[in-house]
Amino acid sequence: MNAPVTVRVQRDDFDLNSEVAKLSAGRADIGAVVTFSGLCRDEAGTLAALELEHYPGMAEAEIERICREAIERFSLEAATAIHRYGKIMPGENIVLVVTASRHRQAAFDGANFIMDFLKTSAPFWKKEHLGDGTTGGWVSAKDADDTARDRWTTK
Amino acid sequence: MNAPVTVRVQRDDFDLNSEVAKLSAGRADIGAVVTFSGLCRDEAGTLAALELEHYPGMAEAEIERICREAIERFSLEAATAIHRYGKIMPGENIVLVVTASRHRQAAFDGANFIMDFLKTSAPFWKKEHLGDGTTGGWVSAKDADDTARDRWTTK
Amino acid sequence: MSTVNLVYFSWVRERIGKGEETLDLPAGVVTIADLLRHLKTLGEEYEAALEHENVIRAAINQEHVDHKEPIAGAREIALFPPMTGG
Amino acid sequence: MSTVNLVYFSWVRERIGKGEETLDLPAGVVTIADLLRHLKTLGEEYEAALEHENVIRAAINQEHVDHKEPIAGAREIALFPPMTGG
Repeated sequence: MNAPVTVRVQRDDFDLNSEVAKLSAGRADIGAVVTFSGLCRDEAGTLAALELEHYPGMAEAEIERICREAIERFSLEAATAIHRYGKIMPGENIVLVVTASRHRQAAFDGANFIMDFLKTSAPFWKKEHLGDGTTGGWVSAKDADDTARDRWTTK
Repeated sequence: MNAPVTVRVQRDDFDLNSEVAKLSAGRADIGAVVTFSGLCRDEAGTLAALELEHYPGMAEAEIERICREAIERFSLEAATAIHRYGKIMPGENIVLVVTASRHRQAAFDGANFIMDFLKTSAPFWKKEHLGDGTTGGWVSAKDADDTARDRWTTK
Repeated sequence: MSTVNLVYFSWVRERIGKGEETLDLPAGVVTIADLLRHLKTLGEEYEAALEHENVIRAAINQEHVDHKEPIAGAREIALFPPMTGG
Repeated sequence: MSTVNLVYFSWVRERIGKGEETLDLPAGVVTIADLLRHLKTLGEEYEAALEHENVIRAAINQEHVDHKEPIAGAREIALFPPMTGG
Protein backbone atom coordinates (compact mmCIF):
# COMPACT_ATOMS: atom_id res chain seq x y z
CA MET A 1 0.00 0.00 0.00
CA ASN A 2 3.00 2.29 -0.30
CA ALA A 3 2.46 2.73 -4.03
CA PRO A 4 2.74 6.46 -4.78
CA VAL A 5 -0.38 8.39 -5.79
CA THR A 6 -0.23 11.78 -7.47
CA VAL A 7 -3.43 13.80 -7.84
CA ARG A 8 -3.67 17.32 -9.20
CA VAL A 9 -6.55 19.57 -10.23
CA GLN A 10 -5.17 22.39 -12.35
CA ARG A 11 -6.04 24.91 -15.01
CA ASP A 12 -2.96 24.21 -17.15
CA ASP A 13 -2.44 21.36 -19.55
CA PHE A 14 -0.36 18.34 -18.49
CA ASP A 15 2.70 16.77 -20.07
CA LEU A 16 2.49 13.05 -20.78
CA ASN A 17 6.25 12.46 -20.91
CA SER A 18 6.98 14.12 -17.60
CA GLU A 19 4.08 12.44 -15.77
CA VAL A 20 5.13 9.00 -17.01
CA ALA A 21 8.78 9.71 -16.21
CA LYS A 22 7.92 10.80 -12.65
CA LEU A 23 6.02 7.56 -12.16
CA SER A 24 8.54 5.11 -13.56
CA ALA A 25 11.99 6.71 -13.52
CA GLY A 26 14.66 4.65 -11.77
CA ARG A 27 12.38 1.66 -11.20
CA ALA A 28 13.04 -1.80 -12.64
CA ASP A 29 9.88 -3.35 -11.15
CA ILE A 30 7.47 -1.69 -13.55
CA GLY A 31 6.67 -3.67 -16.70
CA ALA A 32 3.64 -1.75 -17.92
CA VAL A 33 2.53 1.87 -17.98
CA VAL A 34 -0.91 2.83 -19.28
CA THR A 35 -2.00 6.41 -19.86
CA PHE A 36 -5.53 7.60 -20.56
CA SER A 37 -6.06 11.11 -21.92
CA GLY A 38 -9.60 12.41 -22.15
CA LEU A 39 -10.03 15.21 -24.69
CA CYS A 40 -12.70 17.80 -25.46
CA ARG A 41 -14.61 16.55 -28.53
CA ASP A 42 -16.64 18.63 -30.97
CA GLU A 43 -17.77 16.49 -33.87
CA ALA A 44 -20.64 18.81 -34.75
CA GLY A 45 -18.36 21.83 -34.99
CA THR A 46 -20.71 23.91 -32.81
CA LEU A 47 -18.71 24.03 -29.58
CA ALA A 48 -16.50 26.96 -28.61
CA ALA A 49 -15.37 25.48 -25.29
CA LEU A 50 -16.31 23.33 -22.35
CA GLU A 51 -16.15 25.06 -18.98
CA LEU A 52 -15.17 22.72 -16.16
CA GLU A 53 -16.38 23.62 -12.66
CA HIS A 54 -15.12 21.63 -9.69
CA TYR A 55 -15.43 21.41 -5.92
CA PRO A 56 -11.96 22.41 -4.68
CA GLY A 57 -10.66 20.10 -1.98
CA MET A 58 -13.25 17.40 -2.50
CA ALA A 59 -12.22 16.93 -6.16
CA GLU A 60 -8.67 16.10 -5.14
CA ALA A 61 -9.78 13.98 -2.17
CA GLU A 62 -12.27 11.96 -4.18
CA ILE A 63 -9.82 11.25 -7.02
CA GLU A 64 -7.21 10.19 -4.50
CA ARG A 65 -9.69 7.78 -2.88
CA ILE A 66 -10.41 6.29 -6.31
CA CYS A 67 -6.70 5.92 -7.13
CA ARG A 68 -5.96 4.23 -3.80
CA GLU A 69 -8.81 1.79 -4.35
CA ALA A 70 -7.44 0.98 -7.82
CA ILE A 71 -3.94 0.44 -6.40
CA GLU A 72 -5.25 -1.99 -3.82
CA ARG A 73 -7.62 -3.80 -6.16
CA PHE A 74 -5.17 -4.29 -9.05
CA SER A 75 -1.87 -4.26 -7.11
CA LEU A 76 -0.65 -1.25 -9.03
CA GLU A 77 2.86 0.09 -8.45
CA ALA A 78 1.82 3.72 -8.90
CA ALA A 79 -1.05 5.91 -10.11
CA THR A 80 -1.38 9.53 -11.24
CA ALA A 81 -4.54 11.46 -12.06
CA ILE A 82 -4.69 15.06 -13.24
CA HIS A 83 -7.95 16.86 -14.01
CA ARG A 84 -8.11 20.29 -15.57
CA TYR A 85 -10.68 23.01 -14.80
CA GLY A 86 -11.70 26.23 -16.50
CA LYS A 87 -12.38 26.68 -20.21
CA ILE A 88 -11.13 23.90 -22.47
CA MET A 89 -11.25 24.16 -26.26
CA PRO A 90 -12.11 21.29 -28.66
CA GLY A 91 -9.08 19.05 -29.13
CA GLU A 92 -7.56 20.01 -25.77
CA ASN A 93 -6.92 17.65 -22.88
CA ILE A 94 -9.36 17.42 -19.97
CA VAL A 95 -8.07 14.56 -17.84
CA LEU A 96 -5.03 12.29 -17.56
CA VAL A 97 -4.76 8.97 -15.74
CA VAL A 98 -1.48 7.05 -15.57
CA THR A 99 -1.09 3.62 -14.00
CA ALA A 100 2.01 1.46 -13.59
CA SER A 101 2.18 -2.22 -12.74
CA ARG A 102 4.34 -5.29 -13.10
CA HIS A 103 2.10 -6.95 -15.71
CA ARG A 104 0.06 -5.32 -18.42
CA GLN A 105 -3.52 -6.26 -17.56
CA ALA A 106 -3.37 -4.60 -14.13
CA ALA A 107 -2.27 -1.30 -15.66
CA PHE A 108 -5.09 -1.46 -18.23
CA ASP A 109 -7.71 -2.41 -15.65
CA GLY A 110 -6.47 0.16 -13.13
CA ALA A 111 -6.67 3.08 -15.56
CA ASN A 112 -10.07 1.89 -16.82
CA PHE A 113 -11.40 1.60 -13.24
CA ILE A 114 -10.09 5.02 -12.23
CA MET A 115 -11.74 6.65 -15.26
CA ASP A 116 -15.10 4.97 -14.65
CA PHE A 117 -15.22 6.12 -11.03
CA LEU A 118 -13.75 9.54 -11.76
CA LYS A 119 -16.54 10.14 -14.30
CA THR A 120 -19.30 9.32 -11.85
CA SER A 121 -17.85 10.32 -8.45
CA ALA A 122 -15.35 13.15 -8.83
CA PRO A 123 -17.09 16.51 -8.31
CA PHE A 124 -16.69 18.14 -11.74
CA TRP A 125 -19.38 19.62 -13.98
CA LYS A 126 -19.18 20.60 -17.63
CA LYS A 127 -20.96 23.55 -19.20
CA GLU A 128 -21.03 24.04 -22.95
CA HIS A 129 -20.21 27.35 -24.60
CA LEU A 130 -21.33 27.39 -28.21
CA GLY A 131 -19.63 28.97 -31.20
CA ASP A 132 -22.51 31.41 -31.67
CA GLY A 133 -21.82 32.97 -28.26
CA THR A 134 -24.68 31.30 -26.42
CA THR A 135 -24.41 28.68 -23.72
CA GLY A 136 -25.49 25.16 -24.53
CA GLY A 137 -26.19 24.54 -20.88
CA TRP A 138 -24.82 21.99 -18.45
CA VAL A 139 -23.85 18.59 -19.81
CA SER A 140 -26.15 15.85 -18.52
CA ALA A 141 -24.81 12.82 -16.71
CA LYS A 142 -24.97 9.69 -18.86
CA ASP A 143 -26.56 6.41 -17.80
CA ALA A 144 -23.78 4.70 -19.77
CA ASP A 145 -21.25 6.08 -17.29
CA ASP A 146 -23.16 4.60 -14.35
CA THR A 147 -23.33 1.29 -16.20
CA ALA A 148 -19.57 1.40 -16.88
CA ARG A 149 -18.90 2.03 -13.19
CA ASP A 150 -21.27 -0.67 -12.00
CA ARG A 151 -19.56 -3.45 -13.99
CA TRP A 152 -16.71 -3.29 -11.44
CA THR A 153 -19.05 -4.35 -8.63
CA THR A 154 -21.16 -6.92 -10.45
CA LYS A 155 -18.21 -9.22 -11.25
CA MET B 1 -11.43 2.07 -42.58
CA ASN B 2 -9.42 5.18 -43.32
CA ALA B 3 -8.19 5.43 -39.75
CA PRO B 4 -4.42 6.01 -39.89
CA VAL B 5 -2.08 3.25 -38.70
CA THR B 6 1.56 3.89 -37.85
CA VAL B 7 3.89 0.93 -37.28
CA ARG B 8 7.61 1.13 -36.68
CA VAL B 9 10.27 -1.37 -35.60
CA GLN B 10 13.31 0.55 -34.44
CA ARG B 11 16.39 0.39 -32.26
CA ASP B 12 15.85 3.82 -30.68
CA ASP B 13 13.51 4.71 -27.88
CA PHE B 14 10.18 6.38 -28.67
CA ASP B 15 8.69 9.63 -27.43
CA LEU B 16 5.21 9.43 -25.93
CA ASN B 17 4.36 13.11 -26.44
CA SER B 18 5.26 13.19 -30.09
CA GLU B 19 3.49 9.90 -30.90
CA VAL B 20 0.29 11.05 -29.19
CA ALA B 21 0.51 14.47 -30.84
CA LYS B 22 0.93 12.91 -34.30
CA LEU B 23 -2.17 10.83 -33.70
CA SER B 24 -4.50 13.48 -32.32
CA ALA B 25 -3.24 16.90 -33.40
CA GLY B 26 -5.80 19.05 -35.18
CA ARG B 27 -8.66 16.59 -34.64
CA ALA B 28 -11.78 17.41 -32.66
CA ASP B 29 -13.34 13.96 -33.12
CA ILE B 30 -11.03 12.15 -30.68
CA GLY B 31 -12.27 11.96 -27.10
CA ALA B 32 -9.89 9.34 -25.74
CA VAL B 33 -6.25 8.42 -26.23
CA VAL B 34 -4.76 5.37 -24.50
CA THR B 35 -1.06 4.57 -24.49
CA PHE B 36 0.53 1.34 -23.37
CA SER B 37 4.26 1.24 -22.71
CA GLY B 38 5.91 -2.12 -22.07
CA LEU B 39 9.18 -1.86 -20.12
CA CYS B 40 12.08 -4.19 -19.42
CA ARG B 41 11.63 -5.48 -15.84
CA ASP B 42 14.30 -6.83 -13.54
CA GLU B 43 12.91 -7.39 -10.10
CA ALA B 44 15.58 -9.93 -9.14
CA GLY B 45 18.39 -7.52 -10.03
CA THR B 46 20.18 -10.20 -12.08
CA LEU B 47 19.49 -8.93 -15.59
CA ALA B 48 21.98 -6.85 -17.59
CA ALA B 49 19.78 -6.53 -20.66
CA LEU B 50 17.16 -8.16 -22.85
CA GLU B 51 18.18 -8.65 -26.47
CA LEU B 52 15.25 -8.39 -28.86
CA GLU B 53 15.53 -10.27 -32.15
CA HIS B 54 12.89 -9.77 -34.84
CA TYR B 55 11.95 -10.87 -38.34
CA PRO B 56 12.39 -7.72 -40.42
CA GLY B 57 9.49 -7.12 -42.77
CA MET B 58 7.16 -9.64 -41.19
CA ALA B 59 7.36 -7.89 -37.80
CA GLU B 60 6.03 -4.66 -39.31
CA ALA B 61 3.48 -6.47 -41.49
CA GLU B 62 2.11 -8.55 -38.63
CA ILE B 63 1.78 -5.59 -36.25
CA GLU B 64 0.03 -3.62 -38.98
CA ARG B 65 -2.44 -6.50 -39.51
CA ILE B 66 -3.16 -6.51 -35.76
CA CYS B 67 -3.67 -2.73 -35.64
CA ARG B 68 -6.04 -2.80 -38.62
CA GLU B 69 -8.07 -5.56 -37.01
CA ALA B 70 -8.30 -3.52 -33.80
CA ILE B 71 -9.40 -0.42 -35.73
CA GLU B 72 -12.17 -2.35 -37.42
CA ARG B 73 -13.27 -4.24 -34.34
CA PHE B 74 -13.38 -1.26 -31.96
CA SER B 75 -14.03 1.56 -34.46
CA LEU B 76 -10.81 3.29 -33.51
CA GLU B 77 -9.93 6.65 -35.04
CA ALA B 78 -6.19 5.85 -35.16
CA ALA B 79 -3.57 3.40 -33.90
CA THR B 80 0.21 3.48 -33.52
CA ALA B 81 2.54 0.64 -32.53
CA ILE B 82 6.29 0.90 -32.11
CA HIS B 83 8.48 -2.05 -31.13
CA ARG B 84 12.16 -1.72 -30.33
CA TYR B 85 14.86 -4.28 -31.11
CA GLY B 86 18.45 -4.80 -29.97
CA LYS B 87 19.67 -4.64 -26.38
CA ILE B 88 17.31 -3.05 -23.90
CA MET B 89 18.31 -2.34 -20.30
CA PRO B 90 16.05 -2.80 -17.24
CA GLY B 91 13.71 0.17 -16.90
CA GLU B 92 13.86 0.97 -20.61
CA ASN B 93 10.92 0.90 -23.01
CA ILE B 94 10.33 -2.12 -25.27
CA VAL B 95 7.01 -1.43 -26.93
CA LEU B 96 4.47 1.37 -27.34
CA VAL B 97 0.86 1.12 -28.43
CA VAL B 98 -1.33 4.21 -28.84
CA THR B 99 -5.04 4.11 -29.68
CA ALA B 100 -7.48 6.96 -30.24
CA SER B 101 -11.25 6.78 -30.31
CA ARG B 102 -14.36 8.84 -29.75
CA HIS B 103 -15.29 7.16 -26.46
CA ARG B 104 -12.99 5.81 -23.80
CA GLN B 105 -13.77 2.08 -23.71
CA ALA B 106 -12.83 1.57 -27.37
CA ALA B 107 -9.40 3.11 -26.83
CA PHE B 108 -8.81 0.89 -23.77
CA ASP B 109 -10.02 -2.26 -25.53
CA GLY B 110 -8.12 -1.47 -28.72
CA ALA B 111 -4.77 -1.04 -26.98
CA ASN B 112 -5.39 -4.14 -24.85
CA PHE B 113 -6.28 -6.21 -27.93
CA ILE B 114 -3.26 -5.00 -29.89
CA MET B 115 -0.91 -5.90 -27.02
CA ASP B 116 -2.41 -9.37 -26.57
CA PHE B 117 -1.98 -10.24 -30.25
CA LEU B 118 1.37 -8.48 -30.57
CA LYS B 119 2.70 -10.65 -27.72
CA THR B 120 1.65 -13.91 -29.35
CA SER B 121 1.83 -13.17 -33.09
CA ALA B 122 4.45 -10.52 -33.82
CA PRO B 123 7.79 -12.19 -34.68
CA PHE B 124 10.02 -11.01 -31.83
CA TRP B 125 12.12 -13.09 -29.45
CA LYS B 126 13.79 -12.08 -26.20
CA LYS B 127 17.15 -13.35 -24.97
CA GLU B 128 18.38 -12.61 -21.46
CA HIS B 129 21.87 -11.30 -20.77
CA LEU B 130 22.74 -11.61 -17.10
CA GLY B 131 24.72 -9.23 -14.93
CA ASP B 132 27.45 -11.84 -14.42
CA GLY B 133 28.23 -11.82 -18.15
CA THR B 134 26.48 -15.09 -18.98
CA THR B 135 23.36 -15.52 -21.05
CA GLY B 136 20.18 -16.57 -19.30
CA GLY B 137 18.89 -18.05 -22.52
CA TRP B 138 15.80 -17.35 -24.56
CA VAL B 139 12.66 -16.25 -22.75
CA SER B 140 9.93 -18.90 -22.97
CA ALA B 141 6.50 -18.10 -24.32
CA LYS B 142 3.87 -17.94 -21.57
CA ASP B 143 0.59 -19.85 -21.58
CA ALA B 144 -0.92 -16.79 -19.89
CA ASP B 145 -0.28 -14.79 -23.06
CA ASP B 146 -2.16 -17.33 -25.19
CA THR B 147 -5.01 -17.23 -22.68
CA ALA B 148 -5.07 -13.41 -22.80
CA ARG B 149 -5.24 -13.52 -26.61
CA ASP B 150 -7.92 -16.20 -26.69
CA ARG B 151 -10.36 -14.22 -24.55
CA TRP B 152 -10.96 -11.97 -27.58
CA THR B 153 -12.35 -14.90 -29.59
CA THR B 154 -14.37 -16.65 -26.89
CA LYS B 155 -16.70 -13.70 -26.29
CA MET C 1 -30.61 25.70 16.19
CA SER C 2 -27.34 24.80 14.50
CA THR C 3 -25.21 26.68 11.99
CA VAL C 4 -23.90 25.08 8.82
CA ASN C 5 -21.83 26.14 5.82
CA LEU C 6 -23.49 25.23 2.54
CA VAL C 7 -21.82 25.14 -0.87
CA TYR C 8 -23.55 24.73 -4.22
CA PHE C 9 -22.21 23.75 -7.65
CA SER C 10 -23.24 23.72 -11.30
CA TRP C 11 -26.90 24.43 -11.98
CA VAL C 12 -27.79 24.11 -8.28
CA ARG C 13 -25.48 27.08 -7.71
CA GLU C 14 -26.86 28.98 -10.71
CA ARG C 15 -30.50 28.46 -9.74
CA ILE C 16 -30.00 29.37 -6.09
CA GLY C 17 -27.98 32.35 -7.24
CA LYS C 18 -24.98 31.91 -4.93
CA GLY C 19 -22.09 29.51 -4.45
CA GLU C 20 -22.08 29.39 -0.68
CA GLU C 21 -23.87 30.59 2.39
CA THR C 22 -24.04 30.01 6.11
CA LEU C 23 -27.46 29.14 7.51
CA ASP C 24 -29.02 28.55 10.91
CA LEU C 25 -31.06 25.37 10.80
CA PRO C 26 -34.13 24.67 12.94
CA ALA C 27 -33.97 21.69 15.32
CA GLY C 28 -36.07 19.38 13.14
CA VAL C 29 -33.44 19.29 10.37
CA VAL C 30 -31.62 16.03 11.06
CA THR C 31 -30.73 14.50 7.68
CA ILE C 32 -29.82 15.70 4.19
CA ALA C 33 -33.42 14.99 3.16
CA ASP C 34 -34.65 17.26 5.97
CA LEU C 35 -32.19 19.94 4.83
CA LEU C 36 -33.50 19.80 1.24
CA ARG C 37 -37.08 20.16 2.47
CA HIS C 38 -36.10 23.08 4.71
CA LEU C 39 -34.21 24.87 1.92
CA LYS C 40 -37.23 24.64 -0.37
CA THR C 41 -39.19 26.79 2.14
CA LEU C 42 -36.69 29.62 1.77
CA GLY C 43 -37.81 30.91 -1.63
CA GLU C 44 -38.62 30.00 -5.19
CA GLU C 45 -34.95 30.01 -6.26
CA TYR C 46 -34.40 27.11 -3.82
CA GLU C 47 -37.57 25.42 -5.04
CA ALA C 48 -36.32 25.66 -8.64
CA ALA C 49 -32.85 24.35 -7.76
CA LEU C 50 -34.03 21.44 -5.59
CA GLU C 51 -37.31 20.57 -7.33
CA HIS C 52 -36.16 17.09 -8.38
CA GLU C 53 -34.72 15.94 -5.07
CA ASN C 54 -33.77 12.52 -6.38
CA VAL C 55 -31.12 13.94 -8.73
CA ILE C 56 -29.53 16.18 -6.08
CA ARG C 57 -26.25 14.76 -4.76
CA ALA C 58 -24.85 15.71 -1.37
CA ALA C 59 -21.49 15.67 0.36
CA ILE C 60 -20.71 16.22 4.01
CA ASN C 61 -17.19 17.42 4.81
CA GLN C 62 -16.21 16.60 1.19
CA GLU C 63 -17.42 13.00 1.16
CA HIS C 64 -20.42 11.71 -0.76
CA VAL C 65 -23.45 10.83 1.39
CA ASP C 66 -27.01 9.79 0.62
CA HIS C 67 -30.11 11.70 1.63
CA LYS C 68 -30.65 9.66 4.80
CA GLU C 69 -27.30 10.76 6.23
CA PRO C 70 -27.51 12.74 9.52
CA ILE C 71 -25.91 16.17 9.26
CA ALA C 72 -24.98 16.58 12.91
CA GLY C 73 -21.41 17.81 13.21
CA ALA C 74 -21.09 18.76 9.57
CA ARG C 75 -18.63 21.60 8.92
CA GLU C 76 -19.56 21.85 5.26
CA ILE C 77 -22.47 20.46 3.28
CA ALA C 78 -22.38 20.52 -0.52
CA LEU C 79 -25.33 20.14 -2.89
CA PHE C 80 -24.87 19.55 -6.61
CA PRO C 81 -26.21 17.69 -9.67
CA PRO C 82 -24.80 14.37 -10.94
CA MET C 83 -21.16 14.80 -11.90
CA THR C 84 -19.97 15.08 -15.49
CA GLY C 85 -16.18 15.29 -15.28
CA GLY C 86 -13.57 13.19 -16.97
CA MET D 1 13.11 -30.27 -57.38
CA SER D 2 12.30 -26.75 -56.22
CA THR D 3 14.46 -24.04 -54.65
CA VAL D 4 13.39 -22.16 -51.53
CA ASN D 5 14.82 -19.44 -49.30
CA LEU D 6 14.74 -20.41 -45.64
CA VAL D 7 15.16 -18.03 -42.67
CA TYR D 8 15.56 -19.04 -39.03
CA PHE D 9 15.15 -17.04 -35.81
CA SER D 10 15.93 -17.25 -32.10
CA TRP D 11 17.07 -20.67 -30.88
CA VAL D 12 16.12 -22.33 -34.16
CA ARG D 13 18.71 -20.08 -35.81
CA GLU D 14 21.26 -20.70 -33.05
CA ARG D 15 20.90 -24.48 -33.15
CA ILE D 16 21.02 -24.73 -36.94
CA GLY D 17 23.98 -22.36 -36.87
CA LYS D 18 22.84 -19.96 -39.56
CA GLY D 19 20.14 -17.34 -40.10
CA GLU D 20 19.30 -18.13 -43.71
CA GLU D 21 20.04 -20.50 -46.55
CA THR D 22 18.75 -21.49 -49.96
CA LEU D 23 17.90 -25.17 -50.42
CA ASP D 24 16.81 -27.42 -53.23
CA LEU D 25 13.89 -29.53 -52.05
CA PRO D 26 13.06 -33.02 -53.34
CA ALA D 27 9.68 -33.49 -55.04
CA GLY D 28 8.04 -35.19 -52.04
CA VAL D 29 8.25 -32.06 -49.89
CA VAL D 30 4.76 -30.58 -50.24
CA THR D 31 3.87 -29.03 -46.85
CA ILE D 32 5.65 -27.36 -43.94
CA ALA D 33 5.47 -30.69 -42.08
CA ASP D 34 7.24 -32.39 -45.01
CA LEU D 35 9.87 -29.62 -44.97
CA LEU D 36 10.54 -30.13 -41.24
CA ARG D 37 10.98 -33.90 -41.78
CA HIS D 38 13.30 -33.25 -44.71
CA LEU D 39 15.44 -30.75 -42.81
CA LYS D 40 15.92 -33.22 -39.96
CA THR D 41 17.68 -35.55 -42.42
CA LEU D 42 20.30 -32.91 -43.16
CA GLY D 43 22.34 -33.23 -39.96
CA GLU D 44 22.23 -33.29 -36.19
CA GLU D 45 22.11 -29.48 -35.91
CA TYR D 46 18.74 -29.60 -37.73
CA GLU D 47 17.62 -32.50 -35.59
CA ALA D 48 18.45 -30.51 -32.44
CA ALA D 49 16.71 -27.38 -33.72
CA LEU D 50 13.54 -29.11 -34.92
CA GLU D 51 13.32 -31.98 -32.42
CA HIS D 52 10.02 -30.78 -30.92
CA GLU D 53 8.12 -30.14 -34.13
CA ASN D 54 4.95 -29.08 -32.33
CA VAL D 55 6.58 -25.93 -30.94
CA ILE D 56 8.10 -24.85 -34.25
CA ARG D 57 6.17 -21.99 -35.89
CA ALA D 58 6.32 -21.32 -39.61
CA ALA D 59 5.65 -18.39 -41.91
CA ILE D 60 5.40 -18.39 -45.71
CA ASN D 61 6.10 -15.07 -47.42
CA GLN D 62 5.94 -13.39 -43.98
CA GLU D 63 2.53 -14.71 -42.96
CA HIS D 64 1.91 -17.28 -40.22
CA VAL D 65 0.89 -20.73 -41.52
CA ASP D 66 0.31 -24.08 -39.85
CA HIS D 67 2.26 -27.26 -40.58
CA LYS D 68 -0.31 -28.55 -43.08
CA GLU D 69 0.20 -25.54 -45.36
CA PRO D 70 1.51 -26.35 -48.89
CA ILE D 71 4.76 -24.59 -49.68
CA ALA D 72 4.37 -24.46 -53.45
CA GLY D 73 5.21 -20.98 -54.72
CA ALA D 74 6.83 -19.84 -51.48
CA ARG D 75 9.52 -17.19 -51.96
CA GLU D 76 10.56 -17.29 -48.30
CA ILE D 77 9.82 -19.78 -45.54
CA ALA D 78 10.63 -18.87 -41.92
CA LEU D 79 10.97 -21.27 -38.99
CA PHE D 80 11.09 -20.03 -35.39
CA PRO D 81 9.98 -20.76 -31.81
CA PRO D 82 6.87 -19.26 -30.17
CA MET D 83 7.16 -15.48 -30.08
CA THR D 84 8.06 -13.55 -26.94
CA GLY D 85 7.91 -9.89 -27.95
CA GLY D 86 5.95 -7.05 -26.40
